[in-house]
Amino acid sequence: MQKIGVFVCHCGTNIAGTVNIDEVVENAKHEPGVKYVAEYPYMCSEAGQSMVQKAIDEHDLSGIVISACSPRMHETTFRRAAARTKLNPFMLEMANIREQCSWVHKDKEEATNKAHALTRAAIAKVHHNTPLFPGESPVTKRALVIGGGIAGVSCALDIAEAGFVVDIVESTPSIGGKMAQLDKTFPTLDCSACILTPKMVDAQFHENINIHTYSEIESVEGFVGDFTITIRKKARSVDMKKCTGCGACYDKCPIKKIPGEFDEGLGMRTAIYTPFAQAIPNVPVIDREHCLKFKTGKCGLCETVCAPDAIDFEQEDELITEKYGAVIIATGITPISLDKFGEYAYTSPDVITSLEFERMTNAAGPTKGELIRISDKKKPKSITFIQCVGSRDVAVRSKTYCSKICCMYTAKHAMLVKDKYPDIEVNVFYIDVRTPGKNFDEFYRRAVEEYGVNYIKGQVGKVVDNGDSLWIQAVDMLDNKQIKTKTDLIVLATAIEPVKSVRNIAGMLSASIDTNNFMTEAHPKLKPVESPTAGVFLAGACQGPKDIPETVAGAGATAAKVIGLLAKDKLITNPCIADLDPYYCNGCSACEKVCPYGAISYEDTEINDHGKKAIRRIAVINKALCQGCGACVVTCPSGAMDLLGFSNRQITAEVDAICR
Amino acid sequence: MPLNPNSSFTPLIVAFCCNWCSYAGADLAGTSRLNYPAQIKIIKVPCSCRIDPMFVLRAFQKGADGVILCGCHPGDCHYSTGNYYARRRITLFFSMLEYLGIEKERTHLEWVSAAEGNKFASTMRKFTEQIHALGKNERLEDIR
Amino acid sequence: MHIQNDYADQIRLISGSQDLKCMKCGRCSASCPQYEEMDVRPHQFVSYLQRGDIDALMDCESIWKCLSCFACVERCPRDVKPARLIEAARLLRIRRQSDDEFITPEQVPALLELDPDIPQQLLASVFRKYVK
Amino acid sequence: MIQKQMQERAKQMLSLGEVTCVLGWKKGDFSTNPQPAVFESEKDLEDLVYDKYCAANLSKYLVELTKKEGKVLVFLKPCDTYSFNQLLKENLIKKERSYIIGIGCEGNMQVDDDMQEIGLLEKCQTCTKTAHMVFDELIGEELTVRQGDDPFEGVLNLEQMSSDERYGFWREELSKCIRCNACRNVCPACNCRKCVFDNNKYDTAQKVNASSFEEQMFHIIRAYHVAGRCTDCGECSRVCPQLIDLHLLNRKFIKDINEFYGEFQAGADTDTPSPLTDFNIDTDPEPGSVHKRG
Amino acid sequence: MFKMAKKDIPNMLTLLGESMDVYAPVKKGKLTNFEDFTEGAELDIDTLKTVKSPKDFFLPQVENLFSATSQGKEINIEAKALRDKPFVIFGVRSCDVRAMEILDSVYLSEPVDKFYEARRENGIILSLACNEPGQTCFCTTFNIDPAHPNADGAMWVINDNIYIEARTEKGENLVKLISKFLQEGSKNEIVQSQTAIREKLNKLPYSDLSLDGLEGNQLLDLFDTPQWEELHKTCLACGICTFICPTCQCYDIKDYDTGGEVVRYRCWDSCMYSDFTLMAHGNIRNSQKERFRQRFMHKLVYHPDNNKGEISCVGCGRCVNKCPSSLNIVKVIKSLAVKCNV
Repeated sequence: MQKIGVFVCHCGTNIAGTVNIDEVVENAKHEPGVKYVAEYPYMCSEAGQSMVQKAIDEHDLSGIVISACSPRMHETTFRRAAARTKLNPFMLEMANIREQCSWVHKDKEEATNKAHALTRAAIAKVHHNTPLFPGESPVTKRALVIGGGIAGVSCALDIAEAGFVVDIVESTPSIGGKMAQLDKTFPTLDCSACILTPKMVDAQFHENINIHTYSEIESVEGFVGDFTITIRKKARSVDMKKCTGCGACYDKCPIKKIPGEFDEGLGMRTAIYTPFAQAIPNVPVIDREHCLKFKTGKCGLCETVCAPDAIDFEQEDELITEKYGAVIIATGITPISLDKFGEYAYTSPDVITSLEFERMTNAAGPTKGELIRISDKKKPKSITFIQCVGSRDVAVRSKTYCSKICCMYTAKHAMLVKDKYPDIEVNVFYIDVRTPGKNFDEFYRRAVEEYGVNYIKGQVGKVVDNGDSLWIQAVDMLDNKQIKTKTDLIVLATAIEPVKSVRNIAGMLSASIDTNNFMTEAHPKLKPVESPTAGVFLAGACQGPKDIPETVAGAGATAAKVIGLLAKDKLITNPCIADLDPYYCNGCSACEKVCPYGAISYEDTEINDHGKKAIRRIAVINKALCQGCGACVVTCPSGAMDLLGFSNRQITAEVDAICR
Repeated sequence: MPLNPNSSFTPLIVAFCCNWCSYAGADLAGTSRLNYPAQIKIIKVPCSCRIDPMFVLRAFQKGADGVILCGCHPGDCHYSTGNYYARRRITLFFSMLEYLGIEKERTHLEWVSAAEGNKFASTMRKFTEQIHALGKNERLEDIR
Repeated sequence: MHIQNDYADQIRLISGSQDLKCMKCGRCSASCPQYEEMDVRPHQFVSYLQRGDIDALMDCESIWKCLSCFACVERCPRDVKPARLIEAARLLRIRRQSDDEFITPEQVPALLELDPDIPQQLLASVFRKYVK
Repeated sequence: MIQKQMQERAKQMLSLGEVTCVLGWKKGDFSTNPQPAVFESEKDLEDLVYDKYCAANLSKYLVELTKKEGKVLVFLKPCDTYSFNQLLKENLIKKERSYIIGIGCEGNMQVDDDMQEIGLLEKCQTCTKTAHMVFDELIGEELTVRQGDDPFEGVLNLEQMSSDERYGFWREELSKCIRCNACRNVCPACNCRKCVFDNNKYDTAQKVNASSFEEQMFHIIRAYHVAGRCTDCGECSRVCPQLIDLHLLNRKFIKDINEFYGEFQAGADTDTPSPLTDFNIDTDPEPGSVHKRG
Repeated sequence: MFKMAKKDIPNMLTLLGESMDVYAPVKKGKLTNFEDFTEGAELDIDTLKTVKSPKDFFLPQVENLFSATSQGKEINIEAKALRDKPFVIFGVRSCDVRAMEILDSVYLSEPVDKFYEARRENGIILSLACNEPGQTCFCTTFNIDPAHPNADGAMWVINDNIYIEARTEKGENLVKLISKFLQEGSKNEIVQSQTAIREKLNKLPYSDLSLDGLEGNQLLDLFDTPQWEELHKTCLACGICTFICPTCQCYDIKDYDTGGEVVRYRCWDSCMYSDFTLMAHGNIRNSQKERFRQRFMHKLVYHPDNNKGEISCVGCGRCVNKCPSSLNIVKVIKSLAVKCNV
């Protein structure tokens, strides 16, 4: 039998104005199991709370009822108060005699009777309350970052600095991502490599960071705090431990005409290669598709020249399985394919994307930073930039969203051209110029005002490659004139989209993804770096178009959230979850089918049925996943499944008490 | 009160409200001081899918004259799918009660969001009138 | 601005053009081969519709100058369909004129004799424009 | 003759060790009451019978029998195979521990207090299940399809009554109940390890109907718990000693499910989700709209 | 010995109804059971066996024992009143009459069950000879003579008349109440009918059912016999047999909170149920085999052991007809008797 204390709050006159508190108190005294009843003007006040605490200790109460406002208001307050005593905080129930009584009823007698009934129901429920203990699930103090771009690397560094081990999985042979391909960054025009590569090196040498390049996620199991993830390290054909990164192998490689991915196909690479000079790790990869040794069995020049004997043609994919507490998706973006944009003559070597332009102006790029036309290697006399290529476009080939970064990088490109070659005529066709951000609009205005970049409000309708030059037809809407002119080089501000592989990764992590394949946030404003799946976090442009400052800032936020999770030794879970009596479970699987969280599985378990042991297939609840909705409880016909905190007995007791 | 002043009958009505929408809606009705009859007594459940038909029968057995169930609007469930299951269960169960000759007006399901304090109060007013018109529940009450 | 009147609604109905979707990028005018011949330019069509100034649109040269090549429809990133819009304006114009203003199919071969190289597309366009 | 074929095949399988026991019907003291039985030897099988009195649905016995090692040869009539599938779907039967021989059926007879045949059982009068949904082999000839009565006629008649008449009908019917639990225990869908009405963990345990309410509670909840899982095998009505038309409750749920959520036959397969563990966001009706229809 | 016209029975019962409750076999739909005989009820004395035996007039399926109410912290307990109004049960068959004697041996031996005793004292049983014994009857096995039923008064239906013979004081008092319907009859007039009944009995399928092998002290032999394994196998664990059995007597005691008070009641229980004799530690009979064995060991062995060899089965045959799995006590008797004879 419970020893129940009832505490009735006046809430000033909020309750006492309509409800006869004395009567509620008097009635409560006669309820079974009630040992102590008290009233107070403001139960939630410091004094009120200590009164509750004192009564619990003095009267050895086993359960308490607070008749006051809505539990949505102060249940947590009073649970905390109870927790400061020896009472389990879940031995508390609230009767809502304010929002659902005194505030909605005028007749004092009716309101008093109802307050009594609600208090009675809460007392009846407390009789069946049991102490609940928030579940604990272990936290593996290790994070996995998927994607080794600036988002992944800076997030990993932040987490590693906090003292947690971080693994980075990168699908290409080197970390660095899209930022490594860039020349300068807006709006400061500092060199991309100069700010990125130190971070990459930091990551490489950080004692808490392990980098798995040329690797992919193979499988994911588990849940927040306790993921088990298998990583496939693709065969590099080069022993990472032995290789010194001397570069002799790719110098000697006879296959030299493979369009290099890092240079966006503008420059060539060998079959054994590192994507770029500052690659981390500085260990080459053999592209088995093009390598002569793999294609014909002959060659092996690299093996011959490799002093440390690092070349290993027999190397196989390696699977690494590791436990993680948190996973960060930082897979980033890539420009869309322009195959279906025939009007821009992208097939012409002198029509290039902005990212290609970045490689072309980069001193380490295919042209050593020299701005030339690919077709005739001559310096262009005029360059035309076209914005919104594939962005803000409802056609299937395009993206409906604004790619956000193009206005700024186009201004940057235009400015850089003008800075280096003031004689080149630069035209930019735009729909709108969108440059909100610190020093962003000033940056764009500088391009116009200081560098004389010609911004034309209008679009290019078509581009024709005449061989020696490009002919364009466009419109200047402000002038209301059609422009038909020649230009030497066209740069397309191509829309960006999430990398294709993110769908698969999101699927494995059961993180949700929107129609554009961008990751969905748990809440767009309040949980902007968490996915709806607990333990899965987001960083960088996988969430939506982002520039570098935003990406790095966001990655820091993500890191903070991850650190917050990993800093815990145990995760505290909601204790009001499904609870199975294995003895009654007949293994019919109905509950499993209605669980929205996949928290129920079935296992063959040994049951002691009154001394008779039997192996039965019964439901097993994953306490970390269960959110306590109760769908399974009602689906279970035998009552084997129950819901802690809202058990069948508790609810029927409330019903009985109300109907008495 | 629009209730029949000549009748001494005071109905007893049990309302089951899901924690996330309807209970919050009821709270909002309170904060907005929207009157509804005191015969409505609310029991909080985490989700409309927690409402077992047994609870409804239990309430009738113990003398309730009406039972009203409230949950989040379809599509708004805090647990994503709870109210879809509830909708099927309750639809079939109410249909069965009607088939057994229990007055269909004694039971009702209403979707009330956390923002619909007004709807909560008006629904409760309407339902109470309905039960009042029906009179005492005799068909399902336990006579022991 | 989105004026509704009978003509404007008729144009929307006939063309399926969604004038509010236009973001004034100018891709239509940039793509138009007849741009120089037009008094009202493709990117302006939608403004007339939005203003509800359909009379002006029906009286403009452009409705006869449009080649119905549909380059603008093809290029438009917002699916506004300028050519369909102007075609609808033309239809309204034609419905308003009297019968003797129309050419008949019999007259067409005579027209064609003038230039055997006349493109088929023009022929199609002619019929689109001048036949009720 | 089919009975002979069944005996021969069962003996053969037993002797070859392909099965460890045979679940069929055994000759009773009266020709009209054969008994469901488990045969373990070829000699026992001499007593195996199969005739129009073998009404018992053998599927439910498999729940216990397939818990043990070995393999059970079971003879199933077409309607019984639906129950088998349903039990399979709920993981209560181990398929690999059973071998189903489908047998033809021409309808089973109802027997009076004096063990005399008095016409077809209700479940056979309205039979729609003429094909085996699952089997390993078939014995006997293809069935002649009976022109069954409309199974939903009874439900329809009730639906057309006034609320008061319906209430009166059910009061009369359900007050006959003596809570012997035969309907529940014979029901293949009632396969809970412990029925919620026997479960002392909750306040729901009822050994008897202590009030008129409890009869209703038991039967409403029982029908609700098997809704979407009931194959309409008709055993509940067959075994009721007080001749309550219990199938009228189950068929109401079946009819409603068909009307609200599309045609569904429990036990027709093992994959289709049960209507109560499934939903359709767009097409599921609201309880209010259903009322209006009625 | 009296006789009266059969057609006068309803009027006679109505007259009785003025001074006592009257229960008689009443037909409702396809069912005949003992019910309150009220105006308009369809009396059915042709149906041999009611579905339920009349035992629930003495041992109701549910019976409130006491109620407890609390006022403040005070608890008041009020015992439910004992039966004090007389009643008559009209048309009980020989087997069911014997069943009452078996129940008496349980409930009227020390400690006497007051509720049962009060009902028994107020109850008058008028029995009825079985003109047409049924196929499933085997009362003769227990030396019951359906041609000459016991009870407070016995009745025979012969053509359009009904013969009544008072056997006890209660019976004689009852006869006086209805004297206006009666005329003198002679015992000789029923002899022919009795002979006919006995001849029919000899031709019944179970007429030669023998209890040989069940006598004597062989409790352990029977308890351990492997037959149980075979016998119980298709038992569904329902309670049909128990609840329709005229001699099954077990009950459970439960409490019910009505809100205003807590009622303690007792209700029939069945040893076939998995929660029969459930105790805090669990159940002593964990398998259906053990529960099945309990029922028949009780009827055939334990009860006779404690009651001068009287087997607690009366051969009414209800279970033979109603068991969903066609299991019954006859099969058990046959199996066990054979086993022990060997």
